[in-house]
Amino acid sequence: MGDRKTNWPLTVFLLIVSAPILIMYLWLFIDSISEINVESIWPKEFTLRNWRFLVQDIPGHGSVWTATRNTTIFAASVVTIVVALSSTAGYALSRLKFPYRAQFLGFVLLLHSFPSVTLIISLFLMLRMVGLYDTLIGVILVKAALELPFGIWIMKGFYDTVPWEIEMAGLQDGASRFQVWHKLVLPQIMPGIAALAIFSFMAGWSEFVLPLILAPSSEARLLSVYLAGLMIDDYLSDFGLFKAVGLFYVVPVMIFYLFTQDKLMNIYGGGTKG
Amino acid sequence: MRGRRSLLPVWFMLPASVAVTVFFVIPVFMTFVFSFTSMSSDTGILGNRYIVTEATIRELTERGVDADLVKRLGSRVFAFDQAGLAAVGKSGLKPPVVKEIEEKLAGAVFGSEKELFAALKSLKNRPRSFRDRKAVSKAVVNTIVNREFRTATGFRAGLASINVEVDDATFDRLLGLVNTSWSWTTKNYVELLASDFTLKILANTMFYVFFTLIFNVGFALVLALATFYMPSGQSKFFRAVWLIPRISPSVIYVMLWKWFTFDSGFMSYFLGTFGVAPENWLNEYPWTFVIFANGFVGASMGMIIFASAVLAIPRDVLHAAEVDGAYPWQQVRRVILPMMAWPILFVTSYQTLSLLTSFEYILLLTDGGPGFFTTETWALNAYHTALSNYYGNLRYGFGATLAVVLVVVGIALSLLYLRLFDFKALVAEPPIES
Amino acid sequence: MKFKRLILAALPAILFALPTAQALAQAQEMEIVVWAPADQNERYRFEAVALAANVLNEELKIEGRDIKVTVSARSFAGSQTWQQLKQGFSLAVEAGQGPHIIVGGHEDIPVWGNAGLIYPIEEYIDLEAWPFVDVFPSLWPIMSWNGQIWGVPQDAESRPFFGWIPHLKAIGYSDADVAALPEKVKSGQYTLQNVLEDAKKIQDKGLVEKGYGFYPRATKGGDYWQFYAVQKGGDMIDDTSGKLILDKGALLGYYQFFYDAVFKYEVTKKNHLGMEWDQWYNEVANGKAGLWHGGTWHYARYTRREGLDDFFGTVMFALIPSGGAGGKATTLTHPLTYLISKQAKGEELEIAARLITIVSEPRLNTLHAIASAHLGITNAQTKVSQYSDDRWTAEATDLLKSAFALPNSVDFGQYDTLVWKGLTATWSGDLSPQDAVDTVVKEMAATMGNKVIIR
Amino acid sequence: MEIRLENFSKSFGPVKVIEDMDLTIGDCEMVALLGPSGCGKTTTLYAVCGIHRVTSGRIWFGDKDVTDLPPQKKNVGVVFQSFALYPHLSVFENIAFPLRIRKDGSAEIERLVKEMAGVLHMEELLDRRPGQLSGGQQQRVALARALVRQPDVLLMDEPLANLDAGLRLEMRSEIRRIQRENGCTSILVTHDQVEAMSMCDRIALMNDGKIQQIGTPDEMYQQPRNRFVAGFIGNPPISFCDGVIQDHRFVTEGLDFDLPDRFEAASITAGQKVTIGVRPEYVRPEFAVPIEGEITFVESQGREVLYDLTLAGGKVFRSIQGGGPKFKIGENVRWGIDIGATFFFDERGNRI
Repeated sequence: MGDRKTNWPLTVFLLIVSAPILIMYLWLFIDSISEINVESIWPKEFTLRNWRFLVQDIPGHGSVWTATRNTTIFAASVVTIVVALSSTAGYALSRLKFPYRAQFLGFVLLLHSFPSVTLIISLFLMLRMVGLYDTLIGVILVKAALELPFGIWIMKGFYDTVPWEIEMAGLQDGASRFQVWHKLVLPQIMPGIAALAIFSFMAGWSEFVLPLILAPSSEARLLSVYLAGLMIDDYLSDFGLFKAVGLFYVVPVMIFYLFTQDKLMNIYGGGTKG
Repeated sequence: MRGRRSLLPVWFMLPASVAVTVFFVIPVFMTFVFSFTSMSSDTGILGNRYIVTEATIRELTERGVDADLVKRLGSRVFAFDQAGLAAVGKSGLKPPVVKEIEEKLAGAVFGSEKELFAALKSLKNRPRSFRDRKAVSKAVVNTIVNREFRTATGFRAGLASINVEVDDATFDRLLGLVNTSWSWTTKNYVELLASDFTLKILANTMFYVFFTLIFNVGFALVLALATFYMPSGQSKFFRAVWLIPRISPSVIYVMLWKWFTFDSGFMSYFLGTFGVAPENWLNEYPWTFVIFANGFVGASMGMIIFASAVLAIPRDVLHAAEVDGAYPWQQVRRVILPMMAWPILFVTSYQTLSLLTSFEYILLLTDGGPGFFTTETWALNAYHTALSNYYGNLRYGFGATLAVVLVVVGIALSLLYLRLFDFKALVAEPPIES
Repeated sequence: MKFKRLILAALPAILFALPTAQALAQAQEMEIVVWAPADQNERYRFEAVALAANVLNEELKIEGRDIKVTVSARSFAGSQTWQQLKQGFSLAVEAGQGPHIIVGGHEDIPVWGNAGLIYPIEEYIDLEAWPFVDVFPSLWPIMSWNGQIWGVPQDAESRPFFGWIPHLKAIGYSDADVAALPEKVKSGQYTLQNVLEDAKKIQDKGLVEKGYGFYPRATKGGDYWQFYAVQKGGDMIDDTSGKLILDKGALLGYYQFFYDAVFKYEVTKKNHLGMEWDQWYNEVANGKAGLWHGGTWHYARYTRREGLDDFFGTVMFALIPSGGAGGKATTLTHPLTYLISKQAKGEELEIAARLITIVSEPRLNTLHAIASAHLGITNAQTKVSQYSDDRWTAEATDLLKSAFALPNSVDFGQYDTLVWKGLTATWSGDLSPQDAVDTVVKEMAATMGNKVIIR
Repeated sequence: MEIRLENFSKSFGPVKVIEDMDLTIGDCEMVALLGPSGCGKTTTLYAVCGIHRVTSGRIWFGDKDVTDLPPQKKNVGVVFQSFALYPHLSVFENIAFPLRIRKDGSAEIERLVKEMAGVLHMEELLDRRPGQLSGGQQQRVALARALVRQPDVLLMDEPLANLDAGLRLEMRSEIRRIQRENGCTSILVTHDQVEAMSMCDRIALMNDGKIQQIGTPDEMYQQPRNRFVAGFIGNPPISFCDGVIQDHRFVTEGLDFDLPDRFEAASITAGQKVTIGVRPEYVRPEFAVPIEGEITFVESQGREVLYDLTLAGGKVFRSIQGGGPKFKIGENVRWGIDIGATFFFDERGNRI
């Protein structure tokens, strides 16, 4: 509708309903760089003390950098698997002819409605069977598999939006089906890939339960556990520290988000095309 | 000549299919199977385990098993008979010790380990360490109590070692009673139907899903429409703001809500300036904030879909409405909303399913409280039952039952949802046939 | 050429043999894995095991045994992670990849014992010998299940009744009255009825806000069983049959007390349960509550984190007062315990047992007691100067003699959940105490059958 | 290269779209597949290029059976209705794509693309992205991409549908020029008869999955095989009128005339229901067989005027006449039709 003029009542209204989010995240930032004032919510004075965890270990909680590295590896592996497998399976479901295609798709949707956390015991048995219990690779595979139905569904939606004629043209130009997918179709759904990547990154980045139970003797402590440990430690009353660590935990995702913002807006765009 | 079927679908589907099958489909199926077992953390998961304990003996008596048999099963004697002495000889004790035992204790029988140890202490070349005394005890003990067997044959051999011979029927009965492992049962479903928690949790779940849905979908619409009528800079800003909760790790997001609703948090401070006494608002109005916290996260999804749906409405239609003199809100009511029926339906159905199975934010926010099951939803209850129970055991079987119920509801809703969305169109035959 | 080929063929064999030869040359390394729930100040739960390993290594050297023991620990702060890890433990042991030693709650014994995940420790450690012979006798039953002792206590604590002395004085207590109060509680002269009355007085004087007169634990917890246990007939387990007991009279007394606190005297908030612990600690440590109940380890929190400098001058502590005639004052203790998992086999089992023996030495155990404000486990410990010099541990240990523990039963979880449900229904005013008792009895009979003796 | 379809049939599941179609397109010839939407023309095109599998029958390129060849092996250039340019590639890369897939050397690619761009007059566009091009430019790129590897056959699916009117005219002759220059056998799928007539050597008019008639545009216009062809071809369209044969006469309400001499008694029997078709240029005052009625519609097209003449029985004949509007709506006139140029169709629509 072209560029509109500011509609002040509307803007003010949105500011009010968005206030909780704005306030919460603003204070997350403020409190992380100030002395916490017990009497009031207004900060007392500027300090970088809350960020000390970056340069020294908080006793009993290990190094934040180790946790960050572990979490990054974990999340990146999950992203790689989810994106790779969803982008192939999503393409097959959207574009290729094979038996039971509709059943596959219906099944993927049904799986989406399963509370995955109740699968722990079965997952344990499966991991043992394939010999991956108590390994980080096993947990990564499990996490990725649990994210896959969502990923496949979303990617299928994105592929559906690519015009068939582009593929037909590719075939006529002599490309094989694989070349068509790889050289012509994949570049069209980059926004979808970016969106799926950020959401599966998020899922991996904040995972908490699976590694604890399925790889219990793993030394790879994740950021989520690091933060939960800090927050629940009865004798660490440092709210400023929590907030700083919390911010540290959110920032990578935020940065990723800023770079992909426009594409992210499309995440569900694909999935809604009937 | 027809045989040019490509293998590409196979290569494209295989990795995802294998991963999903191994780590999702089979586990889902196993969960269904588990829902018919008494499996819990005190039964273990793998294999059988047969053991006669004090409690077993009491239970056998209660169940009217032959008193003589019970007595023999419960007996624990330390006998220096031939076999016992031979075992002592092979137990690795020093020869003088063995020799003295053979000389002084041959033929002796003790009714308890305490008496045995007392007798051992009277020897000159006595086994001095606890381990050595235990070695003697182990060599001469004649009992089945507290001995662990992993197989039925093992257990039968164990019975034979204390000279208990039973017929097959009695043996099978015994086997059932001394097995500490899980068994097949439909009790989980019976309990679910009989318990009055079920209704309470069901009501909670419906309440939660319904109101969160209204919040989600309502706010998503408001946001999508409001940002549509804004300069693009502003609309970008607001959309970004509403996506932040969605991309924050739940731990952080919930921590912020707690800070917001604390006695000493923002709300109390803010309302304090109007003279309202500080309160723990989360504790006071748990449902309100459970719904808010989930709603603020969920609204972003609908917002994105609705925003793109509004953009997809042909401009001519809106121009026409504008020319006809419709104010924005009239445009919304008369033109935009009717054209968005489909996306609204989609978001509603999709969110219903997601909300039904989600529990993470409630877990972190109220953990089902305050008080008893105040905000406990079905999925959260399944989590509590199967995964997190401070005291006592984790009831895997019952937790699986709860999950199965959720799956059944999920499947029913999905089928409805697929019908509404013309599943056939989603899987239209690909035109490229080569 | 042939020679070269021979070397190439032999190379893998040589490489393979190298580490083995090295191992033969050195002492055999044995890694003992310990899992423990521990906040920063509770780190001695696992660190003390490492210290014990140093002693053990010297002992092994003297015995001429070629073993070098190392301890690798995995600890988790906070109950959330710990609960997950407890499940991780069950699975890990079944998979043969668990720790050798785990620090659990005593209530874990029946669960893990029944699943065959842990050894009955009495078979591997001489509990008649030092230092176990000196352990407070009241702790052994708590370590027992099904006729065997499964673990040794790691620490002890109790959950006392607290009062804010300035408030007590303001309603007419003299210094001497305050000092005599714990004795009066113990002897049964001061009952829960008095608690309600005093709380009301404190509140009426405006010393605390409404609903702050009696300020119970913030969330669900075993502590609430204390108000059942102090009632007449408030037993939880039948020692001869090993079955759980639900005493209707005691249950009514328990529910009635909280009903009165919330609705009759209005000294407790109706929406108290489920509040934030941070807030709770802050309030009780700053005199915002009149009377309350907590745990011995709260001392560390009050004095270190909340800045309560003069603890003994401002806070009175005692047993939980009796529920009235026929009842007795008591307090709950919830000891943690060192358990040996089935992961430990052969020599590992022996080494784990010896480590646990050494770590239970008074001096080593005291490190944990002092650092975390928990209580010790042996009489001798009370004579270790670090322990006896600490006024809190020294005085609070006295409470332990009158303490009870939750029963070790596989069925406890279900039983506990039902009784808790009755309490919250009473607390919220949904049911009268009598109706709550009836409901709980009915549901328990229906779902648990003859696993519970209802009387 | 000659294209031959023999007994070609195509079904989608139970639905038969094309049945037993025979079509031969001569070397260097350009044939239009013309028909209303849903008639199966695009399906035929997709089968020829290999996107669709053939249900039964054979397709030949010259003397090579290409029925079961996948599209990649057919050397067919296709221009799609939406042009199907690859949005992430530059114009150069779009045109180069088939060559790159063929693994030509980069110098060769450079040469061929440049050459093709020259033919299509678009050298200056090579660095742009498809999104930055106008419709006509996109059309040229699509054409260039289809032709760059010298296909045996060029297929075009509604290539002009997405262009505006002026461009359409220009591209018509442009495409024809390029096709002639390249000399490749071509099939043009279109629903626009003007396009088909002006661009192609021959037209295959399709309906309901069958070819109704094949021929040059003139043949189609002058000698339609059936009522459908007569009705489809020609603008303004032909007028039909149902009647009955009585005594070697065509009779209907408001019209009654002797059958022309070419009908012998055997070919047409009394009582038979027939339909006549008269093109507008054969309804004029000067023709012999009289029709009387009221003028109900007048539309001036500048050089010519279009009238609707409604007979007493309600039958409508369309007439086109030169020389400005001479008649007004409501006027009763007595005109004539040219029996020699009138088509007769039997009940099944076949021309008699």
